[in-house]
Amino acid sequence: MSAPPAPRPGLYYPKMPATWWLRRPAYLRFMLREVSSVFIAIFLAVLMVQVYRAGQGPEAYAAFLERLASPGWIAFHAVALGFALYHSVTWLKLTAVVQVVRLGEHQVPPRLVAAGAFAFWGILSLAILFAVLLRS
Amino acid sequence: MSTRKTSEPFWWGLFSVGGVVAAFLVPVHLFIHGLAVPLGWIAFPHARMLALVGQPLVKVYLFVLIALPLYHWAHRFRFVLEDLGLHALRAPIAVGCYGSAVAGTVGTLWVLLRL
Amino acid sequence: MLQHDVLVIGGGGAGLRAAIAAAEESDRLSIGVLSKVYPMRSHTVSAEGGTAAVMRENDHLDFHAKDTIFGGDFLSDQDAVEVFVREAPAEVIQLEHWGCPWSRDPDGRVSVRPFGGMTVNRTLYAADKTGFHMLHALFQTSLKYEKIVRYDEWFATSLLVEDGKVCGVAALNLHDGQVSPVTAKAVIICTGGGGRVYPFTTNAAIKTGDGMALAYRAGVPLKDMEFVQYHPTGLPGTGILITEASRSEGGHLKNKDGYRYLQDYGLGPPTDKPVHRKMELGPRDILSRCHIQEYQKGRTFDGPYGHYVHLDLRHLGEKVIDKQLPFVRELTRNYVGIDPVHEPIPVRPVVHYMMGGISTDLDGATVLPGLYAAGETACVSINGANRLGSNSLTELLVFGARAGRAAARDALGRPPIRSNPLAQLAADERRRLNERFLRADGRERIAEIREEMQKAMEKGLGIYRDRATMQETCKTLRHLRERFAHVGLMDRDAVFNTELIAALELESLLHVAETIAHSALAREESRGAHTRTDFPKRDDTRFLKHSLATHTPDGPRIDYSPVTITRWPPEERKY
Amino acid sequence: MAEETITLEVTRYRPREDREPRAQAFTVPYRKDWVVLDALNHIKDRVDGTLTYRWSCRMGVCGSCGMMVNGVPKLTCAAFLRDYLPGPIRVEPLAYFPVIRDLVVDIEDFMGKLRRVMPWIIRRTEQPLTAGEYRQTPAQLEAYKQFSMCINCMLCYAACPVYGLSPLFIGPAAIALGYRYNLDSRDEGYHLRQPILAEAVGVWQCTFVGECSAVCPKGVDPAAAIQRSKVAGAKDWFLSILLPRGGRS
Repeated sequence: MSAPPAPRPGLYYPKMPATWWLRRPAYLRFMLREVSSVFIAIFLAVLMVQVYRAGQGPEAYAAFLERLASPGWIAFHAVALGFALYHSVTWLKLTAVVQVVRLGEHQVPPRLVAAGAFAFWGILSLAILFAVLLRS
Repeated sequence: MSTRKTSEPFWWGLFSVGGVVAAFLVPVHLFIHGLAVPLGWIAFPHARMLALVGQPLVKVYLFVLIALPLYHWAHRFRFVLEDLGLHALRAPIAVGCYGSAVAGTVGTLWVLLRL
Repeated sequence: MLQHDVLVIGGGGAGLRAAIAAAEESDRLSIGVLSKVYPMRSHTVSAEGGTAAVMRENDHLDFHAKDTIFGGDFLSDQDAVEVFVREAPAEVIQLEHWGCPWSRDPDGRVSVRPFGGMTVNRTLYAADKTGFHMLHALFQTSLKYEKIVRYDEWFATSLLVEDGKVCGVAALNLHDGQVSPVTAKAVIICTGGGGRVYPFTTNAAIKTGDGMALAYRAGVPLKDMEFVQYHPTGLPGTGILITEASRSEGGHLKNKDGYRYLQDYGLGPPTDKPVHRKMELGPRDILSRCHIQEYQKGRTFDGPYGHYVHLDLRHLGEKVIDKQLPFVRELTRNYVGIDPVHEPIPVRPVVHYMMGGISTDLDGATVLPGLYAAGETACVSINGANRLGSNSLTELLVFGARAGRAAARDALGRPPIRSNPLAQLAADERRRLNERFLRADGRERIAEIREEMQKAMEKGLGIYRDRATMQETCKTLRHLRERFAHVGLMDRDAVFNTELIAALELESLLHVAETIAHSALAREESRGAHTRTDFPKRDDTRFLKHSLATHTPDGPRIDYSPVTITRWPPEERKY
Repeated sequence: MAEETITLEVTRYRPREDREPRAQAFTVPYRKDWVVLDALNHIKDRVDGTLTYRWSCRMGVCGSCGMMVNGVPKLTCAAFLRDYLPGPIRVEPLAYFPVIRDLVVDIEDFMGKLRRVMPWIIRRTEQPLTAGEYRQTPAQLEAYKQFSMCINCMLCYAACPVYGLSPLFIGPAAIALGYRYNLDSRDEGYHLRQPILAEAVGVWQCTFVGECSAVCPKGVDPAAAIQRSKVAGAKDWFLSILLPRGGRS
């Protein structure tokens, strides 16, 4: 890595405030997208604890579920679900742009690739839900 | 190849895979475990839970579902901190974030294997 | 001191081609490229339609030569044209090897399209952004050569001449306002034309004839300056170019009755598919005159920016337009809110190109030892009295490369430059700029003089010309030159003083305008783009010769030199 | 009859006198077919000759006249006054670049980076010109064409917060142009160019904000070029781990 270019006299070097992401709606949307990962990670940690509690026996498991039913956790999960959906939508849209899909000589238009990804996501989610419902 | 070795591609690779897993699988699980079960829309008694996670394939599935998106989080959170102006702390931030993801991976493995 | 063996002034197509040619001529040479804008901003970027070269079995070098000479109304030097057509194919292939994204046939060969005045499909193209792609391919390729040193945003204010030889330039660095000598054993001027002497032009703001004026002030004659090409299809108001390729792809020119009027002027019969040299594929000078005649007959539209006709592309369909003419669609949508897929485009003739320029030989050498020129700024001359579309991009490749090689060889044979006298010359130039512009307290405004000059040029030196109006324009120009002596600048800052640049550019423009006006006044005939209502016929007895404008304190002196005829004796030019 | 007018708030910065840029308001005639650049030219020609900015072609292809218009990077020759009614319109130098004077920014950093990504055709053996052109099918042309449309106008850098935060980042346009040559069927320089694109300050810095592509006036989509280069870089990396001596030479 080379050293940063030395500032030259006479030029004005603009500064970047820590709040730069509030300056434009697109930047804010970007920040929210990035922050979605935090909510997802917290949920997964909770899920891990849930599995752990299940291993400790029915009482521990039930107590844990009860804790999750508290308004605070419900609110958190509701918000987290919003973020998770936002992540999925942005991720699938961007992946379609990044991943070039070819059919013979021609590139499949990214819109079509995205549509395919969304369809797959929907089917997969329904399948998981269905599997859980059937078992319960 | 004369490329200067950087570990970025490795972490980015894990981030990408984690992002895919998170995009496809997390919303529905979040709905089930975060809302539907606690609110009683779906019953998910202990016995079923235990029976489920006892299956090796389900263990693998849970490992993928929980561990991989942690790298997705680590990568993004690392850059969020940098974006918020913590540029000077780049190295410790990276170690902290990816280190947490690795710890989470080990933890997940430990929980799943103990069952 | 900044020293090079070869110094190229101008970083457009010709300049970059010359720099690369010089770099490849010998490892021992140091090459400078000095330009008032970053190279990729140069006006080559705006060329759209294509570049001509004999590429296919059905074509022949002689066909290309004949078309060019015929199109130029027999004022081209035929030895130059023969060199031009012979070296053109290798040059366009070279550019292909350097990564230019030429449009392709299904078999992978570069595609060729028809163009105005050509008898065969020989115009290579990159959709309708040919100049853009050529310029960027040349610029990006030039980055490969470490010995090419660039002076971006430096303005050459005068040639340094010692013992009758060019030894470099004095140049103003825009970033700090310093004037420094940049020495070189050979200098190549590649600064493009000066279409900005007119108010209504396809030319970019930077096209102010600086290189022409640089050479002219140093005593080098400007050749055939009266020949100014109007492009028949520019957007009213802005003058944005709508490429000739839109007609070679099959577009139609229609008057306000929806009638393809070109058939009334000997260019018929009208056909659905384009036919070489017929109708819309006639040469630019003739098409521009037809427009004016339609206007005089009251058959053009009338808009806020004057008369116009329609360029109709609708029958080509969206697919063809998007593949072959995407830039036309982008431009008309962005700038006039018209989608050519659904609506005809309003167009009118607009100043586009200068056939004349710094008089050079086949190697780009001028009469001043050590000074070379290539591209639109030069007159070799291959374009004669009217340039055929798509010959100019080829010209900058062929003669840019030739000038680069010749200058490199010249530099290798010259002893080191003595720098002391040059530092003195540069100091004089620094003083001149300071006293003339930065410390002067004149009252005249740059923009006012520029606008009056442009108005006078449009009036007297437009598509149709006559003695009385041209004399009036000459008088106005002389008067403007006097006013310019009292120009005053508001901006006295050293850093990035664009007003100072505008003043220097205006100085160039006034010189160029005078050479155009005086050369045109002296040529008492009609030939190619020079059409006189008082002398409507071509006169080979008196004027089968090049005009040469030489600088004197009282304005340009006009002399003549013979036209080189090799194998194509003059004949009547009929399409 | 009172003439319709519109106000421009233009950033001024004189390096010798000012410590910081400041805004100056100019009221100019409003014409519905005027672009922001026309208004600036009006000011320079008739009001204040010291106003400093770059421009040239006025047809959106030379890339000179990029500025921030109401906070968004734009080619001012293509930004119509009528789209910003009733004003005022904020005109500022391109964000994240050092300012030389008024609306003129320093782009030397980009010029250096452009050279670093080797934007030229690299061949193991050069075919002689007499053998004619390299054959390239329309589909092979299509594969890279989009990325060859960059006019170096710098709008993408001015939209990229990553560049603002970390000026070492190679940045959207330079990466897109390097990628363009990697995709060119005539080129054999991937092994030289890709390692530069895949340096730590290369593609890995990008967090895919995506604004570079959103503001690009030529539809280049540098963000896609960067992400695809990441995919290639990650593939190379894992291959070099699996096959330390083999893989791509």
